[in-house]
Amino acid sequence: MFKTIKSNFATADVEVKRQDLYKVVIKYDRLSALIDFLYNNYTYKILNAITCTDWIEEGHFALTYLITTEDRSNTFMIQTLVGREDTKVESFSKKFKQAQIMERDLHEMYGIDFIGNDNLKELSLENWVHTPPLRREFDTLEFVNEHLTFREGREDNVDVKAETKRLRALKKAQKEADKKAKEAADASALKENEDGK
Amino acid sequence: MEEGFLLEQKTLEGDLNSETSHQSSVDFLMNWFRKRSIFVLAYGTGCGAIEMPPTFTSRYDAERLGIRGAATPRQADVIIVSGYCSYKTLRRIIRTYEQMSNPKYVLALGSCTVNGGMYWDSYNTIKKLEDYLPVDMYVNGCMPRPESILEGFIELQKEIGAGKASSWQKYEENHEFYRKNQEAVLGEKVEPSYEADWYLYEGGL
Amino acid sequence: MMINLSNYALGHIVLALEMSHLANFFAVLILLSMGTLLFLVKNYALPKSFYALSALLSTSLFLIVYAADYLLFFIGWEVMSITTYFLLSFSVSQKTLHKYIIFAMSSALALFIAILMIYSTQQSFLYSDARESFELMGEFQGVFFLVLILFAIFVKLGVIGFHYWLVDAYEEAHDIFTAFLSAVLSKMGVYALIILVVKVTQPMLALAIIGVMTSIIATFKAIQEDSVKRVLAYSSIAQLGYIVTVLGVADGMSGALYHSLIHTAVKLLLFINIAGVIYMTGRDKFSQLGGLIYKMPQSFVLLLIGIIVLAGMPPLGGFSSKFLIYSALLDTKYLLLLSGVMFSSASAFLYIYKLIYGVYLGHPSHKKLESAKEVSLSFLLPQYLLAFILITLGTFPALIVPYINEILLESSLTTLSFTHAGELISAFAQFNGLIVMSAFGTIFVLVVIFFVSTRSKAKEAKNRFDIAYCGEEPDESTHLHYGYSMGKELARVGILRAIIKNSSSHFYEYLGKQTLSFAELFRKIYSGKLSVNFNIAILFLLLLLWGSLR
Amino acid sequence: MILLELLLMLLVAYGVGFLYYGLYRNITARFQRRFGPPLWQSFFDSIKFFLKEESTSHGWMFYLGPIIMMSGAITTLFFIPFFKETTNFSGLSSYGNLFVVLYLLVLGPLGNALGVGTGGNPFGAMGVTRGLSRLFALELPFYIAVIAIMSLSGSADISEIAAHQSTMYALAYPLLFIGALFSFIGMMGQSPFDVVGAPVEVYSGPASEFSGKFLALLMSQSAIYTFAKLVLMVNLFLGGAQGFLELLLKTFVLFLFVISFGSLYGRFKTPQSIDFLLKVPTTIAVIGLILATWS
Repeated sequence: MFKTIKSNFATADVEVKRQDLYKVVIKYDRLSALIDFLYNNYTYKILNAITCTDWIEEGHFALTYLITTEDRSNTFMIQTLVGREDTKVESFSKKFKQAQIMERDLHEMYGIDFIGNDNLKELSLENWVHTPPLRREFDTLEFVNEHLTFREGREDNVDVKAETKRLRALKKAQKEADKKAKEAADASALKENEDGK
Repeated sequence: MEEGFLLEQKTLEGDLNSETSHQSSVDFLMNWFRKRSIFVLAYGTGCGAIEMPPTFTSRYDAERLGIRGAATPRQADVIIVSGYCSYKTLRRIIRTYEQMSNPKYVLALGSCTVNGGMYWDSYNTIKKLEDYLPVDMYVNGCMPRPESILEGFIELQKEIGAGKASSWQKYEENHEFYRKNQEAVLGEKVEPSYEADWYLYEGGL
Repeated sequence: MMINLSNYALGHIVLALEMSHLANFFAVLILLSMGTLLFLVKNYALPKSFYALSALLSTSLFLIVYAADYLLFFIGWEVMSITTYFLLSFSVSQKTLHKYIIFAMSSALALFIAILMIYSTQQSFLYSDARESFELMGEFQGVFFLVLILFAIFVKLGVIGFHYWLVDAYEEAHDIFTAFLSAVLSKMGVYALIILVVKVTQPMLALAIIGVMTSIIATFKAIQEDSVKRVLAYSSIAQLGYIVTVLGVADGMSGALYHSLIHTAVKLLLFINIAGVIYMTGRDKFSQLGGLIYKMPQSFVLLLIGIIVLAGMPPLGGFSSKFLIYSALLDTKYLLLLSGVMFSSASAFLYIYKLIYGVYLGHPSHKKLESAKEVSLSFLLPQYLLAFILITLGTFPALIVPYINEILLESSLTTLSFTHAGELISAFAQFNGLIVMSAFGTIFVLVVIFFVSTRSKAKEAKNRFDIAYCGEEPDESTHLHYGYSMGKELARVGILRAIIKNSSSHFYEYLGKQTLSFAELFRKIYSGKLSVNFNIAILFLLLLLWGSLR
Repeated sequence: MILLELLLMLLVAYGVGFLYYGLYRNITARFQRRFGPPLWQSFFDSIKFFLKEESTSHGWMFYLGPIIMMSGAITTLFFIPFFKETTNFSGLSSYGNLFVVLYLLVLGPLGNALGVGTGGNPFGAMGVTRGLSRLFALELPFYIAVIAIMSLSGSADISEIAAHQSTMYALAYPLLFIGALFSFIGMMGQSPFDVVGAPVEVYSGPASEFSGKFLALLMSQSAIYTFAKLVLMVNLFLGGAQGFLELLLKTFVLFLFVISFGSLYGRFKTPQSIDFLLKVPTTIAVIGLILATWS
């Protein structure tokens, strides 16, 4: 199988991630062919998920399709890179019914247009007119400050990560101090015992 | 029945009845009935809903204070906004609140309703519930335990008994303010578009 | 009191017309139906032949009712069947017409054989000799006679198993004619049952059992239907089942007559009402109607009265007749049959609620219904008249007891006792309709006054979508009308599935197929080849020759 | 005089009905190891709903629903005599009979069903449909038992049936009583036949659109209906009563049984309950009927 994939989909390189998980990175124009190939020639009939990762620095989205065999013994992870602006991707909702709602979700969260999906209505956000919220150029804090009012009294908010770090360090120091004190106490107790004898 | 439990019940009920106020006897009686019987809408809006089942079932038994669940907004007196409140939920909460019949009260549960809580920088969660709905009683915590919820209820009951809990009047009087805020986060139009005079309408037999 | 209208001797055959109280009772039912249905006629553009045929039909009905001998009765019966066929043919599909004519003709054939059988014993067609003739028949002949007669009548009544033609015909017939079919033609079946069976033989338990089965099965069939007229058709069958039941027991005549009157009135009311709805909206399915209450409030109230009567609820007339039926069954100790009747009557609530919910309550299932208007006075007037009759019979249930008593006396049956019009006294118990009505009415008014004067205000919902719907906001596209699926889940109950799913149509289709294949066998003989035909002709000639030589 | 008596009957039914409801909630609470609400909690609830400032209506038929139901409840009550062998507190029962009462018991709910239908809430209509689907199966064993009783007593008059029992029918004909008892549990809206108003499934069913005073009226009529049904059952099967004490005792025993049964069992789905009722209680009742009237 790997050979066929390598020869037929020249750009692809199959990586065995786990015994039941293969990964292949492929150019977008061969994606549909590969999925068809796996669907028709093997028992990869279940679409588990379509996920999207926003690589803003590299300027593209990584779409990952997880398709599984009928007996659920093996999963193929097919990754493909698509552009970030005005993304148009072919829909798989005709082949896999469950793709419909996954694509709808991605459309809502990333603004990816799936051609051939008949219902791309927003799923959990209603009347959303701003940047799709999971794109990384969307700054939630800025949005919140702009659109929502805070109750007074949250201004003393500290940076949570730094605060956690500080607290952890404090805790660690305390723990070590405790340990030392305990060791010292143990040693003195031992000494006393020996003295007692 | 244990000693301690009866004692607790006695304390709670005593607490409930301790309020003496300066109302006319008719008002006092009416408020007394309202305070003794509270139907709570069983509508879990957020993660805090998980604290409601223990409150209403055998362990904490809210029914001994006259508090029980109602399935539909038509029958409910109190809506509990339990925890964080996303826009999508908010729309349903408003709809439900407007379908409840007066007098009606709002009990807000958890930090998220107070100031956004751990969702303080989330793009689709409101931060201050009182901008959108009039709140009678906040119960703080993340999440508040059933004891706190019961205590919140008893405080609410006290206010009802004293005739002080009147958030629904506030909602009617400041309807434009609330509707403006609601529309700011929910988009153009809040369906169904009740006009303010909807509340002044007196029809029927 | 019997008035001999005419006696005409034809050789030794005597033909007679006679005016008895029983005949008058049924004549009144015919007149009531014709009188009320005439109001409707001007709303429809009916062909002229419709009127002519209707006139012929009513003539035949009066002939049936006033005939005092089997021959005239049979002539009337036949004319009725044929004119019904032509009247149906205006709007009914070819298949249904075929069903009808096959059933009507076989029923006529059976009736004719039975009549000849009764004639052959005493050479008389007169009703007055019938009882004696029947007793003179042998046991086997007697049973055969009864089977034939009952077959003929059951087809007309649409007793379950013989209702194959009825439901389709009711559904497809013209709205006016459906009302007439249900109100009058089925009553002719009841009249025939009284004249030809009940007056001739002893009370038959088998008849009662058939009646109960009919009412139960028809009720469950009605629950499943989506078409309003089909539900009413099955309901007719079920109501006639009660009449058949009570005619099968001794002393059941009073209940049967009372119920005939109530059923005629209520079915007229319901069919006229539904005709009005169909006239206004052009729709006749529950799944396509709904939400008409505030568009057609008067029709709604009239249908409400109709269904309360149909359900047999106490303050209105339906209870009076049900009460007589129950008392008769209780008195004769047919307790299981009584349970069956009451069971069927309780099951009827479901389709009765569907009838009013599916049409008037809930939400309109189509935008077109929003523009419906109240029907014209020509629809409303007859309904008001019928509703008035039904309410009066509920308040004064014993109002017609003197007349029924005359009929019972005439048939030398035990009469009902009568004190005053408000109190209906049966053999078993009595109830005072006046008190029930006035108690309920007074309490109702008091509750209304109390309710209106309570402190709490009531505000009208802004629009019909302002309903508690789990926080969601339904709109035009949300399917909110529940009329269609009402009662569907009964098919999931093991015992009831057998009733609901099985259908007599399978049997008749099987019968039809067998007949066709049998005919095919004969057709094969005439294969169309000249040589074969020639051989057959030769064979036939030889046979003739052989026959004539012997 | 009769008016005063009727008023007294109504007051007794109203008070005792609500008392029993309070007891019901308390006893169920104890079954569930809870403390339970005050005894008069249901009464408080209904008064509170009357005192609500407003309620939502959907037109005049929506008004009539609860009103018809209340009228039905009161009328039913008046046609059931409280005591046997006396005309005191017999209400209007001499003008009616058992058939009238059996039908009046359904008249109120059917009227209410019309109000529910007008409300336009599909959950309400769903609840009503479930109720009506269940109704005929529910009534069948009860009808069979009642018919047998009428035949045995030779009368359809309730007070005569009550007076006719030298030993109570429940003891003399236990099978009939058991058959009728299953129906009675359903009529009282107890598990396992309480699918009509299942709050988690159909949004509290028929009552889902009623608010404020509509709901208050429904609660009040439910209290009256409860008492009326209990008295009817006592008259038919438990030999009637001669004084208030006996009446309260007998109704309470019956009520206690019903609610204990109800709080111990889960809920049947509609087809399940129809199936069960048509099979088990009906068979029991039919056998009871045959045994009772064999001779």
